[in-house]
Amino acid sequence: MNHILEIIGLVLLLIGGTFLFLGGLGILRMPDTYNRLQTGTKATTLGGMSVILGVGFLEPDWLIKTLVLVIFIALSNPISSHALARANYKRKNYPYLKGGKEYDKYREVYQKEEEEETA
Amino acid sequence: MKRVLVISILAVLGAYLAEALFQLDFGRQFFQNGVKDFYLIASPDKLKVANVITAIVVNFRGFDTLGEVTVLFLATTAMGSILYKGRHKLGERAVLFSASKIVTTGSKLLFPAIILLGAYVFIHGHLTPGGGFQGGVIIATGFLLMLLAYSDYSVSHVVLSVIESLAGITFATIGLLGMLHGGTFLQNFMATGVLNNLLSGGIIPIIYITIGFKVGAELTGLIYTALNEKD
Amino acid sequence: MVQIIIYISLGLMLTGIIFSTLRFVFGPTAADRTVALDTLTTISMAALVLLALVYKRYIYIDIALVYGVLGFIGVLVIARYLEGAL
Amino acid sequence: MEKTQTPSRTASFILAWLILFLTWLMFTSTFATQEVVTGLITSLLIALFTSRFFTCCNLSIFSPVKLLYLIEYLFVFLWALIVANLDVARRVISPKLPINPGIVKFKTKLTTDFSKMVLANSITLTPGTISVDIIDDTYYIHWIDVKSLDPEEAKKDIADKFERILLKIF
Amino acid sequence: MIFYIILILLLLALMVAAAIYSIVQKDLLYAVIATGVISLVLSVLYLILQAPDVALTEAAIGVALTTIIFIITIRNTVRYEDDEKNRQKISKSNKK
Repeated sequence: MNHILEIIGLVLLLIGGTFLFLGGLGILRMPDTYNRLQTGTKATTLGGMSVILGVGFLEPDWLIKTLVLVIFIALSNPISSHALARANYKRKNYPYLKGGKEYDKYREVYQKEEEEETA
Repeated sequence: MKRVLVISILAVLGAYLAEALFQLDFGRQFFQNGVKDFYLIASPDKLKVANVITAIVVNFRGFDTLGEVTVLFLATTAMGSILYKGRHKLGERAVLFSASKIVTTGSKLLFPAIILLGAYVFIHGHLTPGGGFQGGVIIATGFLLMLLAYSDYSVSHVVLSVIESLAGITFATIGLLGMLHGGTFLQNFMATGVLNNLLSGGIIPIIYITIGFKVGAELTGLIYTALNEKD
Repeated sequence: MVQIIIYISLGLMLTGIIFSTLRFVFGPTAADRTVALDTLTTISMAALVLLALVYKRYIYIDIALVYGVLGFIGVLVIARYLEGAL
Repeated sequence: MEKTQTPSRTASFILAWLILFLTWLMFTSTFATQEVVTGLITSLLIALFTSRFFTCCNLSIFSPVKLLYLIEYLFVFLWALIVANLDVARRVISPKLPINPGIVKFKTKLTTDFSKMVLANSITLTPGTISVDIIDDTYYIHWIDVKSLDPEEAKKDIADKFERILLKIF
Repeated sequence: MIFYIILILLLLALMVAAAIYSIVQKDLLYAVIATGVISLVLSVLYLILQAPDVALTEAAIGVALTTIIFIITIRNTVRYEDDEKNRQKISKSNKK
């Protein structure tokens, strides 16, 4: 039984390390802030979760505490990335669009606000 | 040319100073059998504290900790008195607008958990790393989260100063009780319990709880005052 | 076996840290740099837990816990400043 | 609109105490008497002044049907997270960067703040999407590979599988 | 063992690089983010060197508290260190 837990833990460690690496590579390669947030958030969330759970499986006494960490990551990581994305749009850093302007539906909200301000 | 002159003069002075400092021995003869052995043996054996650093900070060197807390208190008071000009009315806040629904709802959920984490850190100060100061900082950061998320969240200065004063008075009283009991400030006068239990270490957990409350209240007040100050 | 896999995992994390530092240096806007800080926070949190395993100390996990919670607030502070709310 | 009513003060206080005490047990992860008693007292004190924030759900969240849905949600979410990461890996490694980003919008049927937050967080962690803003009940989603600009179809692709379960829980 | 020495050296190099960046940088907001990176890496280094108390203190103070204090300072003063607009602003306020 212990042996199986150990193997699961080691596999989780490897998967987690790979995804953390991919997160770093992703924010280096992507063309604009939103896409960097996409890769960064997802990859580091799953990577961090699986490394921490892997440590929990390797030392079964620690499992409960590692679960707390996993829950905290799953709650706080998307909130901070959402706050960053919204802040970035509010600073008028518009996303990189391949297909043209009609692909950005969020712009109309700000256009409305600007019209209200000028009027 | 001027710079070269200055640098060379500084280098000569520095060399003299360094030589003089190396010749001092800083009372090295007293440190032959320093106090480290005493601390390492006494804290688990006599005081039943698992975290030696805690025992040093709060018990053996507790008077210094009182000084540190006083320095923090003075700094907070000075900053508050400089920044607070008595002109902030309701509705004139420095955090201009609330964050989006996601951030506000998320901080509602996370804020109690962060306060609990701070309480956990300072209650377990004698068993795990951390202690009163760190726990207090975590609690203050929890309040910072609410202040960031809501533009109309406010903390009461009166309540904060009451908590702070009560915590400070408790700290000093426990120290004086130790003086009555054993002759030195913060001498342990309670049962020490069993090593690695929560209720162990005599007065150390109580002192850490008071430090936690005091630091938390002070830093919360500092952040609140600084956030609401605006030119 | 366990040692080797821990080494590989730590090495991958270190590469991730270096990549995000590069993004931190090159990133054209402040938001890009904050994204790098966010990524760094999560990676180092995982690294702290893994180091707790290396040293076999249960209490080291507390540090990762504090770190993860407060790092989130640190990112939020900068995001709120960028948004214009502070 | 029965679902939007806020729970009574007692209900939210009991919920706060219970959740905080469970968190304390997970922090200490022992059942020693001293720890449990200290945890009860500490979580009571904290619940006294934070219970007004626990407006997420009534006590009926503990009914077995809802718990079953919660577990189903957990599995759907985990599967989506894994798919999302494989997707990210494919995009990052492939040298041509196959992306076609854009921001789409759709309306949700959810009513409470808490369920909207959960849905937004789930969207952020699932394949190729990140929630940029939420105004009343309109979500604005940054999509790394836009398949459709139509709100209905976008919703079908992004949010339907979560919303179906969330509507039953909250 | 050699692995951990290499790890420590790399992290130290990273920390020193971030520190130099935060000093040289003219945009003070970037400097503040760099301070965040420094305290992050420093905390990991303290843990590798087995000083958990110091690591916890560094994590608690360096990550959020110093950031908010620096950000408040930037908000109340100027964001760019050496800027023409700032000079005008400063000289105006001096004339007052």
